[in-house]
Amino acid sequence: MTEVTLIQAVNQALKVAMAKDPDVILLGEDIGVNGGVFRATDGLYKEFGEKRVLDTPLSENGIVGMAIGMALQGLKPVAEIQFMDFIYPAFDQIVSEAAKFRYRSGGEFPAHIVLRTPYGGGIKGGLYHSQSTEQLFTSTPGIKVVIPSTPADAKGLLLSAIFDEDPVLFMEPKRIYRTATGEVPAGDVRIPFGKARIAKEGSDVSVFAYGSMVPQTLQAANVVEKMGIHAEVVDLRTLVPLDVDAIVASVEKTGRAVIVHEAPKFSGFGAELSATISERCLYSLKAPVLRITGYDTPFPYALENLYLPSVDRIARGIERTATSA
Amino acid sequence: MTEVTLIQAVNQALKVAMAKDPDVILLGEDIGVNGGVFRATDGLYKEFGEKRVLDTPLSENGIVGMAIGMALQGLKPVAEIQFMDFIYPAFDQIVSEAAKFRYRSGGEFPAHIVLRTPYGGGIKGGLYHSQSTEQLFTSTPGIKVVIPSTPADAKGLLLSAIFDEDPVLFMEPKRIYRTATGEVPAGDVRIPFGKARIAKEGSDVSVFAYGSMVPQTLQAANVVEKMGIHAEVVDLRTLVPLDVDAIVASVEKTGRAVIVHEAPKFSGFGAELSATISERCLYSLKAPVLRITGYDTPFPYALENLYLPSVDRIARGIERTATSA
Amino acid sequence: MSEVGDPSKETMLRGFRLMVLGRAADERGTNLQRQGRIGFYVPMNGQEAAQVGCGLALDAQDWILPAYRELGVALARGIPLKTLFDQFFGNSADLLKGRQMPCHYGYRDYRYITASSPIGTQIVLATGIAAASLYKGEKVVSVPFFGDGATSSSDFHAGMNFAGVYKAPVIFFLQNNGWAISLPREKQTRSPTLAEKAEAYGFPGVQVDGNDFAAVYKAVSQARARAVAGEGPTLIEALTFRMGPHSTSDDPTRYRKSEVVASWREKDPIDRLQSELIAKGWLDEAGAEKIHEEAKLEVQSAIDAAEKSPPPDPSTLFDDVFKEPTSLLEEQRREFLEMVSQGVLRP
Amino acid sequence: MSEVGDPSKETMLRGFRLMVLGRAADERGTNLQRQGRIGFYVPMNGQEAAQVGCGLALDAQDWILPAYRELGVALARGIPLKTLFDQFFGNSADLLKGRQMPCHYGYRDYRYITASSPIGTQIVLATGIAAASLYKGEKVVSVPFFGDGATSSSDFHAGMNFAGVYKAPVIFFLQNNGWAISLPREKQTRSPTLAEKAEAYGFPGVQVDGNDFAAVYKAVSQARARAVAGEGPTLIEALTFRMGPHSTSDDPTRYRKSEVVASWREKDPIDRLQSELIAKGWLDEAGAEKIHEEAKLEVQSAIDAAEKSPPPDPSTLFDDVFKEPTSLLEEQRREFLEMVSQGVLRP
Ligand SMILES: Cc1ncc(C[n+]2csc(CCOP(=O)(O)OP(=O)(O)O)c2C)c(N)n1
Ligand SMILES: Cc1ncc(C[n+]2csc(CCOP(=O)(O)OP(=O)(O)O)c2C)c(N)n1
Ligand SMILES: [Mg+2]
Ligand SMILES: [Mg+2]
Repeated sequence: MTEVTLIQAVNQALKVAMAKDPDVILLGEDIGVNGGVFRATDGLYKEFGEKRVLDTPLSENGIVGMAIGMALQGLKPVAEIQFMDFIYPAFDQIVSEAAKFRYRSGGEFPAHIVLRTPYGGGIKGGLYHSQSTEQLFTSTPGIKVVIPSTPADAKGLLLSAIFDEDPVLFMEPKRIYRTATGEVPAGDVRIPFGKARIAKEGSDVSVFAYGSMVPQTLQAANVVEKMGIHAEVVDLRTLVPLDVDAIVASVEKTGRAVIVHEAPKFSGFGAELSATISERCLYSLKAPVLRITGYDTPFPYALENLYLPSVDRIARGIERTATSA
Repeated sequence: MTEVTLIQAVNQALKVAMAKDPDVILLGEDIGVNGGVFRATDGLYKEFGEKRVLDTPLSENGIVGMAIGMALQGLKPVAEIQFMDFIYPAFDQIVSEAAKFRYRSGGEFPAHIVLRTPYGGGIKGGLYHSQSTEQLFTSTPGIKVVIPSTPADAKGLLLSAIFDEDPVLFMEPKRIYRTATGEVPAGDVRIPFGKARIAKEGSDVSVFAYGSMVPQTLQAANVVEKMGIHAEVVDLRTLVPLDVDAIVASVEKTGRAVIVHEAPKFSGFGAELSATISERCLYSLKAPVLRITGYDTPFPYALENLYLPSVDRIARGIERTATSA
Repeated sequence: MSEVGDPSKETMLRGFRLMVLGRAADERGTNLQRQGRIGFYVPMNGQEAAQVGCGLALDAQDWILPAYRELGVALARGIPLKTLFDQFFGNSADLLKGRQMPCHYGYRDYRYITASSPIGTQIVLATGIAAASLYKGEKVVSVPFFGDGATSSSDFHAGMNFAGVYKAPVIFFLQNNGWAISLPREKQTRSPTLAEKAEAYGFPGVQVDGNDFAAVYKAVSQARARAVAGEGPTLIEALTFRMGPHSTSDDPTRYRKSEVVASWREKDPIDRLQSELIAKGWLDEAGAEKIHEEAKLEVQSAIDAAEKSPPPDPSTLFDDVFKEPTSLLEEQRREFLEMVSQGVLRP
Repeated sequence: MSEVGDPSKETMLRGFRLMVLGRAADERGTNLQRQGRIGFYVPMNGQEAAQVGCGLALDAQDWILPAYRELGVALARGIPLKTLFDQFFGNSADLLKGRQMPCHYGYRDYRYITASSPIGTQIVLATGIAAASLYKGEKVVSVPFFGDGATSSSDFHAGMNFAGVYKAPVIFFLQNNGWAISLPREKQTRSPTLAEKAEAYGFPGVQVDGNDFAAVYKAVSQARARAVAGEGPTLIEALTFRMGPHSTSDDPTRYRKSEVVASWREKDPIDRLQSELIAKGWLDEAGAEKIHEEAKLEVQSAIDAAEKSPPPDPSTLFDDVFKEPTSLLEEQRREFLEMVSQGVLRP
């Protein structure tokens, strides 16, 4: 095992899956000759050829519709949407077709596809290269939503996604593509869906995060640790399916909960987490659940650092929640 | 004042606005010669002509894009999306353009449009003629979301929407298009956004609903009334902007809250309501907030009546919440 | 699949029987809705030649991606009538488990993809299937069915473009029936023909008389031969007419003149094929009459059989969201079944 | 706007100056990004003739809907250089209030719509603007700018189709620069030319040498005359080449050969126009040199001025979501400003 970055782990997972199963095929804009604008598919075109790594025309509904069609014919396509901000032209194919195919056909036609897409801010991408809209998909029954925060999770969860028979949206935290590094097991080692990861144990307050907010939250936990506050940091890993048991268990233990995500607060995924916690753990809660999120505005450019939950803002929120009445 | 149905009230609002302001223009599929598949625009083509009531080709991104373009040139377009289930091809135009135009242009280019669309179940419409996906839009900063439940609200809120300078999604509860009847003031009488309506006063438990779930909830409130439970029914009317003050005031009074909507529970709009209530009223809550919603599946056909919150199911939920510890 | 080019006598007779059967089933579909026995119906009346002609020119291994009006194609594929009526009733025997409005059926054994309602989506799915067939080396085509209205959809543009780029074996089968609900073809697009839209994607488009069974058969069989030979996709515009309403929710008298409808009645595809067969001496009046009668009986017995099945079991509501239900879905199912058993929830 | 048809001497000279100014500004845009002084840049290098030629053939009241590479159009419109650099810096003087990545500027006074990043969306917006102009009786056109890649987008299909149907006064100005990031034009679509895609929508498409200032001017001015005369839209495919990377994030050596780039360098639009002007005797070498020098100075002073403005005020973060902020937004703003004042939030 050697240290790799998160994006290298993505690349490895694709390579392992392709080597193992000829039905795994990649498609997307600039993923072939160019190796992807973030280089997630670097080297794969050379290794597997143009029949398995398809450079597509500029049409996201084309990409997703093609992928679903390929899946209907028995392949296991992995499509890349260059930025999550550009997934919307494919929205109809995702919610009307992919997410509903198995159900509407009584199980006859599952849509076995993976949609990989870099999401989130922190790269000076402004309104259209920074969004984090997991909520659009978590609220759509029939599609799984996966967001890794470490190289090992990226590889293991992506491998699970590729061989999972349901449609999976695989959101990659591009901000930490190269800064998150770690060891990754060789070969086809998968991480199951629906199992949260305790990134740091603690007893005073539970903090739930995913993707690029996990490293921020861990840093914040270290800040409050110095004040004597022991925060438990839970990395959710998969939003659908959600590990409700792990969430409830942690809050029952600590009696306090903080949620961190990049997306706007109003009607964001944090609302489901907050509601779930308050509804299920009301009698254990010693303080109101706190959501630390992006603001309810489009994603800004110049003021991005003020918009995104920062280590200081998260630390302040954890501290307040841990110490309130 | 005479009794009209909800859809007649929609028709009246359009007529009043068009007569008053030549910049108000309608566009959509089958809205002209045919008067709309639900007859919302009945008679308007005849009265105002083909230049003001545009039958469009079958393309929702075309319809919404056209509407935004018209607004940029100073018109006040009101576009119809035939069923909410068919809004997804226009999703990119709605979230990337309409919702972000004012912000991204520093206020130079607002997108003054209304998107009217019938939503919801109860008409045996199955997966693709029944959806209620308000949370896709409530979670997108920059677009207002309005859902009337009575003829008077339909007219007054639609008039506000047409003259509001922000993009407005106006969701019409098609299930009660013809069953909701009532008096409606003549002329250009508007109802402001962001003000919930107390549909029934009560002291034991607060029930929040909107659109077609309001009549269901009122019936359920009558059922529990007979058991001596006084439920307060709050019709939210506009989800964005949300009348948080009214919600908090009601829950502070009753100490108990139930939320009713048609959409699936997980990550639905009810999550925001539940989270808001628990976060802001934790110390007043005598029981966990309850969400009574559609299930986390695509919308069914044969089993629709089991899927949608029924009067009995709502009554049971209100009763349990009102009487729990 | 049979011959490439002109249909044989056998194919013509088979086509005639299927068209008559389709008409009979279709009329009952509308009636069942009017009687309140099913919830909705989408008539194909008038489009039988286009649909059956196309269906018979394909191979059993080809992939069908219908819109919602393709009863003739389903029958040409051999899907049993009872399967279709089970779906119309949304009963427990329905392959779709009662999950969709009538006319949205599908059947994997027949490579007939379960329909959805949004217009156009199947067009790009067809290109994906075809690309996969190419990759796997299967010599089959994909055939999306759609209308004049669907040519305005985003997925028409994407499906056509990708098929051109990858030379995917797709036959884009467009039934131009003159209307998209109330919008006449002339207002859908200003292109003189719909067939020529194919040129924008670098492959041929052909127009064919959609009420002429043999002409449709020939065009499709030739497009199929081209596609499996690796020469890429074809767009076929079959000119036809929807004789009835758009669906049982529609009132076409609001937007079109009865004279136009009457003029198309003169071109009825079944009458026309019947006359042709009689003229060729391949059929006589009595034989035709018998086919019509048998069709009605066959339809009746399918309806009788389908109407016997009870509605779907409530607990199936939670199946097939995912391959395995999540724990949250199982939790919902438990609460739901409790309410069903307590009578709180009633169908 | 000036003459319809061939450009006058005055227009040619004006065009030359603008192209030179654009090149100078564009080179500095890239340099500023390389130096870390701005965050991102999208060079137009090589496409000056197409952009300025088109821009000058339009009227001040016409509507411009750029993609993100249209510096030449912005200058032809008369948008001040400082306005552009303010946007690149995302400073407090930026009309966009620092909300977007560089190159996404807009300016209502110039009827220049603020750009967004998603490819193709502006194409259908242009049709909507044009339909509104028709309705209002304004004799103006809308001009969406887009690339070869954008022809695959859904909004290209919708925008073209609606424009055809409503005979909207739109000039669809397509700069075919050979590439959509790494995808060559030949893999974007199989249609032999992009111009002919217009036929699928029932209106003319013309191909023009996009590196020939006068040819572009002529084609656009004629399309404009057609449009305002009520004859409907035109698609213009300007054949050109992107000399630099797609953006400062791109490395074109990964996907294209230097020989191809070199061959296009021979066709440089500025060199070409300069030679033409000299050949016509409308300019001499010294005059040209002076124009180049002045351009550099003008750009430098715009940068100097723009770099003086501080970043946007934090509280502006919450403006312009809606015309009036909601109470929830005001609540967020209050908490936010508290954290800013306490130093919890730092830029
Ligand atoms: C995306 C979408 N928009 C609108 C509708 C509503 N709708 C159903 S059928 C139809 C017209 C389709 O016309 P066409 O493609 O010509 O097929 P036909 O019904 O004539 O067979 C419309 C507008 C829909 N189903 N999907
Ligand atoms: C909907 C969408 N998908 C993908 C992208 C990423 N992207 C930005 S520019 C581009 C290529 C555009 O090519 P073209 O239209 O030819 O314009 P050019 O850059 O050559 O001027 C791509 C794929 C995007 N911005 N929007
Ligand atoms: Mg039609
Ligand atoms: Mg290009």
